[in-house]
Amino acid sequence: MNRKATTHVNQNEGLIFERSRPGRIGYRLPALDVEAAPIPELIEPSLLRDDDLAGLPEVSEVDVVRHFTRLSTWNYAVDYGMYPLGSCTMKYNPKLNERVARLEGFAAAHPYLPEALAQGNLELIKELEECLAEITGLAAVSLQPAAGAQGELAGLMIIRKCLQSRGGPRKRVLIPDSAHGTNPASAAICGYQVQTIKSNSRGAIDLEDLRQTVDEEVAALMLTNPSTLGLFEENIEEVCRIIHAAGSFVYMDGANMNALVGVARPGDMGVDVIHLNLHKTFSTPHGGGGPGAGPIAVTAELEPYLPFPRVVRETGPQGENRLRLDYHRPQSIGRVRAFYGNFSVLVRALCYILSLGPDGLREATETAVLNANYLAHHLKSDYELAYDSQLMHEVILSDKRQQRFGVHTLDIAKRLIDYGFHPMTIYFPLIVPGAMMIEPTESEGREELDLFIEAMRSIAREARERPELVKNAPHHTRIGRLNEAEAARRPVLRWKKEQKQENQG
Amino acid sequence: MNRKATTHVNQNEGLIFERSRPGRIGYRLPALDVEAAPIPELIEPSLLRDDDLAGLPEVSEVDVVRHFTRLSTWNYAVDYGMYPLGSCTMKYNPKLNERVARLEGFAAAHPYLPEALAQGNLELIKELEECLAEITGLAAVSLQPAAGAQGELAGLMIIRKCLQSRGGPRKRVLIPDSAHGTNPASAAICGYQVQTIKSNSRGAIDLEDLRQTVDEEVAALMLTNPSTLGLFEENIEEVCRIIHAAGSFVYMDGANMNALVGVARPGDMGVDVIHLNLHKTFSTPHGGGGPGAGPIAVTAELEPYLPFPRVVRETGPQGENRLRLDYHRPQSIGRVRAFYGNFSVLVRALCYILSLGPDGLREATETAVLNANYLAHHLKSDYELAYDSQLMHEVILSDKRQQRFGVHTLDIAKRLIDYGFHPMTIYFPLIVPGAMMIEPTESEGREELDLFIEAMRSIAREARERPELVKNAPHHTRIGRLNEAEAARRPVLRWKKEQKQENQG
Amino acid sequence: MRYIPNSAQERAQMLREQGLDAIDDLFRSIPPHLKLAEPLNLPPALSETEALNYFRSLAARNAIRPQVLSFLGAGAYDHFIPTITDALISRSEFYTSYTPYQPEISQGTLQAIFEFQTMICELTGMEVANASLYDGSTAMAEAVLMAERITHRSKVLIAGNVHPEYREVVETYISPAGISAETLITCAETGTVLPESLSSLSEDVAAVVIQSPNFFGGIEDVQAIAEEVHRAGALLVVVVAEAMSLGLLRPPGACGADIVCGEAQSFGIPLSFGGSYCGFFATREKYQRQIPGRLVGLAYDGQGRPGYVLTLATREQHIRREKATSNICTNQGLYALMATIYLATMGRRGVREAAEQNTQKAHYAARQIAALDGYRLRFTAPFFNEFVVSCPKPALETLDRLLEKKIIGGLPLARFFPEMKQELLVCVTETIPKAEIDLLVEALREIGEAIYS
Amino acid sequence: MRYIPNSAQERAQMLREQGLDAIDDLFRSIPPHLKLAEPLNLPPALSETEALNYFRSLAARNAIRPQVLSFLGAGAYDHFIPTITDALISRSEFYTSYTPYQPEISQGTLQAIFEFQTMICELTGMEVANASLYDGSTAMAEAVLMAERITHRSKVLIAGNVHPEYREVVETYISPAGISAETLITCAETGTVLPESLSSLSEDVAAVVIQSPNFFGGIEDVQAIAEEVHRAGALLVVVVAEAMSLGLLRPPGACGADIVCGEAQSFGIPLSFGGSYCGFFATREKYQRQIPGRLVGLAYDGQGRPGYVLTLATREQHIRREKATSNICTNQGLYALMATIYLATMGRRGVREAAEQNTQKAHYAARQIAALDGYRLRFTAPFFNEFVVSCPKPALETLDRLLEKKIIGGLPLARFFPEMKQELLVCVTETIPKAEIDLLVEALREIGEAIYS
Ligand SMILES: Cc1ncc(COP(=O)(O)O)c(C=O)c1O
Ligand SMILES: Cc1ncc(COP(=O)(O)O)c(C=O)c1O
Repeated sequence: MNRKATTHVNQNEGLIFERSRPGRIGYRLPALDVEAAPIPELIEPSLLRDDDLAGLPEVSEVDVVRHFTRLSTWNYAVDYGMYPLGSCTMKYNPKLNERVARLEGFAAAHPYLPEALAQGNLELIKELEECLAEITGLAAVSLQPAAGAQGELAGLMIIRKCLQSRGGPRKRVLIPDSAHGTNPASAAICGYQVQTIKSNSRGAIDLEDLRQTVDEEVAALMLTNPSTLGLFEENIEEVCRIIHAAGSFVYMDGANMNALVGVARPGDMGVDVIHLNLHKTFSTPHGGGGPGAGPIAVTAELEPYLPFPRVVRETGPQGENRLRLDYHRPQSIGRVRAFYGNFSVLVRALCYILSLGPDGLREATETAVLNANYLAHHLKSDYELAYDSQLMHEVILSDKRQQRFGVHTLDIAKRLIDYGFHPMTIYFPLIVPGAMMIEPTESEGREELDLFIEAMRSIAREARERPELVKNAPHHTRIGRLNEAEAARRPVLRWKKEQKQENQG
Repeated sequence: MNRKATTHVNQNEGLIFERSRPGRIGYRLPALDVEAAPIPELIEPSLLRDDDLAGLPEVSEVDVVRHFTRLSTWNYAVDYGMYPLGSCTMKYNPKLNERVARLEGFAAAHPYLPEALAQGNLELIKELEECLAEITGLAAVSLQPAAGAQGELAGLMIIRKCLQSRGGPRKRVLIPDSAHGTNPASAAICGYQVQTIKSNSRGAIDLEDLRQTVDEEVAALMLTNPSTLGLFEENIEEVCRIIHAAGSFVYMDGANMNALVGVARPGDMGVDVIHLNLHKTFSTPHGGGGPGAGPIAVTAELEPYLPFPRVVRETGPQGENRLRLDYHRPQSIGRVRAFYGNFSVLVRALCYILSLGPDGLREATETAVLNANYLAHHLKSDYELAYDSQLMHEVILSDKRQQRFGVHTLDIAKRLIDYGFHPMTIYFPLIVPGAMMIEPTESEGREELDLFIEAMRSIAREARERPELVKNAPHHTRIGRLNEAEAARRPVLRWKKEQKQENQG
Repeated sequence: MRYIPNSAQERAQMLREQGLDAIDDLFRSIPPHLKLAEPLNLPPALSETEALNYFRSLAARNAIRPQVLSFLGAGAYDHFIPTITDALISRSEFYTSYTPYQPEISQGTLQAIFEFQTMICELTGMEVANASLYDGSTAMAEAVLMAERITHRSKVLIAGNVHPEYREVVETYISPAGISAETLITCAETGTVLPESLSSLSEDVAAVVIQSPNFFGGIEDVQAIAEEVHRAGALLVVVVAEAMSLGLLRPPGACGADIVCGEAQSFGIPLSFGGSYCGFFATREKYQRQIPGRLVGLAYDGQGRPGYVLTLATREQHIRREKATSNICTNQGLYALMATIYLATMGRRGVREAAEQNTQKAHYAARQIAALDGYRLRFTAPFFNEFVVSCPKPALETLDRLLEKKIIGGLPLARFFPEMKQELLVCVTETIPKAEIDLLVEALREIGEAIYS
Repeated sequence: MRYIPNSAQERAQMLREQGLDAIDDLFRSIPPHLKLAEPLNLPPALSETEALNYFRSLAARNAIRPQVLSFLGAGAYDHFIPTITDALISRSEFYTSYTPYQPEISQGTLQAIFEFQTMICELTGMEVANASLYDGSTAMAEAVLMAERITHRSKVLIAGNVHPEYREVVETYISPAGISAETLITCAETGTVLPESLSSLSEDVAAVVIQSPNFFGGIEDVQAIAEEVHRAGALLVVVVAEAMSLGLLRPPGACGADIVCGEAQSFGIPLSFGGSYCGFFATREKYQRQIPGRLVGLAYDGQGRPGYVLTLATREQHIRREKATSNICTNQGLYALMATIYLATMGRRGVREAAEQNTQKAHYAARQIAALDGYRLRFTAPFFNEFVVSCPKPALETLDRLLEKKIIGGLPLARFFPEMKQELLVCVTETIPKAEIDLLVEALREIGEAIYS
């Protein structure tokens, strides 16, 4: 069909509930070994459920294995090939990390183990905090946030708490129009009004404009650097100076740190708070939508406000080094989640950092940036480059040249599927009409990049010569484009016995 | 496309050698920590290779993961659906067995561990031997044979050795015309002439014929029971009597034990030696062609001839129970392989037996036989049943009715692929022209069986109405029928730098 | 580096094609003095073997069975996990894929989430459930924020027997939003919320938040509480930290709860020191456009073939930005899949049997302990698999003594409730054999007797 | 039972459809008195948890690192195994599929085998290799049988320094075939085969079988031996039990071997107490139709698309029956895949580096041990990663003393060579850190000194 992909037979599979048959069994527990009392004698019948859990399926182990194995074959995956979602950093997820995270000593450890019996885990947390502090160039790190968005929220709360201690939380947070949706959403939850600031023609922050906008009601600037346009904020230092001069803080969205690790450090640029996405920059798997981890790093001034508990090193009675959890943090913003964070993700991230080491981390960054620029270099002849400045880890194209054939970004994305690729991020950032945001990461080898270039060029040709082919794509998937508008109009969000999901064709 | 399957985008992938690029790296070893001497000073240069291993690829870990993950998606698997290969017993491979076999204590144990330090493994071997002895109703078991065919060879050697001790090895081995190819092949390696005996019209051994054929030059009868026709040898006892009367032995090919476990025992029928295929009856994975394990069970008389070493229980100086390896077996046929057998397969098989228990094992047998009869019941209207006797675990159909449309067994098999199934075993047993040998096993649920019936019926219809559709199948796979004749005429058995495997279309 | 396909040679070649000679040229937009002069100060790269050994050594410094017996629960439960769960989530197609933005090549993930949403609805007795939230505590925080959006009231009443860490999280989330939280005093004897205590709810209360089974293991009378709460026009949020209880207890939805949220860790998710877990969130259909997080819905393609898509996206940050119902983006997808696999494998009968075994074993343990001199059950309310024991000695001392016998006897409640010096929160799940319960009981007896003798 | 989808109800229903009322009706062809009256006498079914605990308890009764340090080799080698090997062979599509009889839906397995065949050819310096045999010992037996088929001669000469268990296997295989084996005496000093000893080979010798590195670790002069063997019109079979040596040593194919076979366990396959392993078999193209076992070859479909198929099947039992080149059917497919993944991951540089580390570490250990009073290297031939040490005390006694220090010092050769009472076969691979070698040396020193003091 084409050099990258073809079609092959693929199993159908209904909902697990449709596989259910009365009497099928998929488990075996050890027999109850204590003398049993009738449940109603232990708990009043009025408190017990009386539906016999009829809604759960009855299937055998074989049914379950077949069901989910078949479902899995409908997904695209990093292990299949390039997954160029811009701003998502879909890099290779090392199998060693998976193995390490499953070690019994980690997987079976209860969060309330006495500290003396959890020294391995506390050491792991502390060590990862120290690695990330070094990587970001900031003073202290908290691993508690469960994802980037929660990191943003925690970071803003820290800024708010600090400002409060200085007299008042202030009212507004400045956010560039190119920012990810979680930025304004987090600011809102944190009780701030969002003031959008326009990017200039070069996709950067307009310093003049910024000077005008900043006043003593501005709590912080939320800056993504490199921006979602794939550009490094060249005036970052001046930006920080302006913000700091107004007594406000610079929050950096670190989702794009894969462009900087080992090359430059936000702390050195004047950033006060940053979140990292371990599930992006540090290779932990996305898992089809999480779990992730969104550690935050802050300056020494802000350290007291970090979520509690904090893992601290101390020397024990026998002078031995040990770690403990410090809950007495009077200035802390509090907790943002139960326990200590997405620990199983933290294990993977530390394994990644230790496996690469300083040189490997830098090599990864350099290769990621190289790959992105390589794509831009070979694609700009067929597609409009949103900004022709020096790119970092990703490139943003637009459908400007294809529109005249009635072909839009969505069509190009869907057609890529026929070519064996997962589409890029589309229609984001919002300031680029018909944006196509492509982030190859360092995990792509040259041939895969070339195949992608070949596919994109071929689609550009198709857009000119056979636009319908592109507009009706994908053609090689088990189902075609789904009617999302209709789905949202009359949402069906769960299976019901009555309603069988029948073919409506 | 049809209820069972459709087509979906699928990745292409060349040979790993084609991915190779100078300088790519896929591993990292700890640095050498002893003082190194120049290799040529340790080993004469004339003994060292000078090709720098140029023939091996240079790829990254990501390349390897992508390569083999993509390749895997081109395979059909038990975890995808019904795999009705007759006589292969493609049942579900429990994940618990896989987990257990990977326990460090098993996986990292060296075969020459001092016995005192390998008691767990010796116990496992002994326990599995005891379970299989109980299941077959025979006195002793050896787990050394690596697969069924090697079990056959070992079993025949035991018979030969025993006969020798009685005066002479004798000359011939009787093998029914329905037997699997490994039977005659094993007999030949064991130095016997093969005398084929015809199955009668009911697919059974003709007793009269047998009486005529047996004489004092017959070493053994190799009998598959149930036969490869899926039929239980009703006169098994009489057959054994006749053979024993002539002073020869009955070897039973136990590949089809999935029809008998927990219901009847070969030992009780008069069988002297039997091999089992743990990778069939006892759920260990086929692995795309092994490893398997072909334990043999024998009568008390033949026990002394089993391969050495034997695991024996004994009581130690402190009266403790312990196990040791007994190498002093003067009458043994010797070894059939190094060490003690495919141990990692043995672990899985024991886990299967202990997980099912006596009732589960019987339930599996009953369900396997029920499923096969269910298929026969619903397919005989469209396909010719080779034998209309009471079936056990598998059903043999033929293409007799389809031939008149120019559609043959091979076509039907290939067309099944389009319907999302792996084909059945075809053209075996040889005595059934255009045989289609279907073994569902107990792992198939009713819906999957019904889908198979539906597919087979639909193919029967297509054979009548659109024969070309069937004759050119498969249509939904990434490649079509391959020219095997041509491949055998000019065999290309390895990749060479020069010759790129190019599309010849 | 083995995770980076392009070799140094290839990289050099690719640079040349772009007319560049040094990698550094690609970073020219970074002011030179901001570039690191020397490598990061991190340990040198470890080989695979070294890394594995290092993490093994760390893991070995945590105490797990069989080194210790543990009766810890309190929001993280040790339940049986079918082996196939890990085998299936280890399929690359599941764990190395992204949030299913492109349905045509993400149907595996989407259908699994749709099944998860359905199962959560069935278990909680609610009409709609989302694709997961970070964990039980943040699910509770999102519930409070949603209640405020719906009622436009700014006060929440949170029962004093809700998991203390969950309450801390809510405090953190609501303070900037100008929502105030008050603690609902619970009955000192039963340890549960007394419906009467809600009879005179003020008009500014957006929601009352209770947990059942509560932090002390007690089962709340959700039905009666719901009536009181609704009478005041407030919403009832029921938090479930021990989801296994749903296998046995009346679903909160059937008792009138408006939002049921909590932690699905009990469904096949390893303890892993408190994370990753899987928050769940369910409510009434009428509130579905107020739900935080991802929702998967049924859709059809041009040929009428059914499939699944992320839907009602207009609630979400990537569309609505500051007006979104939540800032959540990445959630706990793979762990929702784990829970789905667990629930499918255990199924109707398995979840029920597991839940009953928890109850039977916990009650057996409670009976035995309560029969010991000096020990008693602190609260009288019916419980599921956790209960509070008042010890003759301070709980901390008791625990130290137990630890000498390699037993972690439970959680000392003084950690969260300073006044509960003698109290111990004990959890018994189906994974604890009778023999281990008896060891605990015997050890407690010895410790107890030591006082009187 | 959870592995059986159809429930009792469904089975009853399916029976009824066939007009039967009892399962037993399906077994009516079995004479009643042959049917088991009561259930098999086996332990009752174990739950998943119980089974896991039981096997864990068995596994715990085997000594592995870090409980013991081991210097065991002798045909089974402890080498580094990349984590991705297990991750990839754990893909259901690989391990739950059958022998690739249907190429259109087995291309994954077929292409991988084709790559394996190619890699084995590259490593051994031969022209064709098969898809695998059971293990190294049976590969050697098949080689002898093939040599007989080719030469129609009935005698084989097997070097005395070939792995004793391999020789035992050959004895078993050839005796019925009427082939006789004689032992080729090796040099007492070098421990290797002296080419001269082959100068007057009789005309009835089908093949000479040597192992290199041999059982004592010594590297044979294959080239010189090949010349002698060929002069007599016999075939030279070279067995390789430590395949890692191929990363460093001149390939037997380049030295004139006619058949190179052996054990691929060193390439990513766990020790697992001696199996499953992976036998390999390579020879000259002119003998390809005499090869035992599966062969995968290139083929094209109607549209000229390349693919792979099992080929030259006319050699095999399912076609040729008693005239087949071997009776082998199921072989070691998944383990050949493991080796393929290992060789791809380590690649050209990795295999070389691993091989060199083995040599360096083994020679370091040998130097240190030889420098100890009373200890010496028994043989003078160059070696790869194994060598024979003559101890001042009986080897068995020495080993017992070492075991007290949790060290398994190697294999006592008396086990196979009664006259070698003092001799110990020591193996050092890349997985053994210098510190562990030094522990062994130090322990041996102490044991040695104990004599003289
Ligand atoms: C630039 C940017 N900021 C923030 C986020 C939010 O991170 P998370 O999804 O981990 O909450 C993302 C991830 O999509 C992002 O791309
Ligand atoms: C009836 C029969 N006998 C013997 C064998 C040979 O067993 P194995 O492939 O394990 O050597 C088989 C397997 O194909 C078989 O079906």
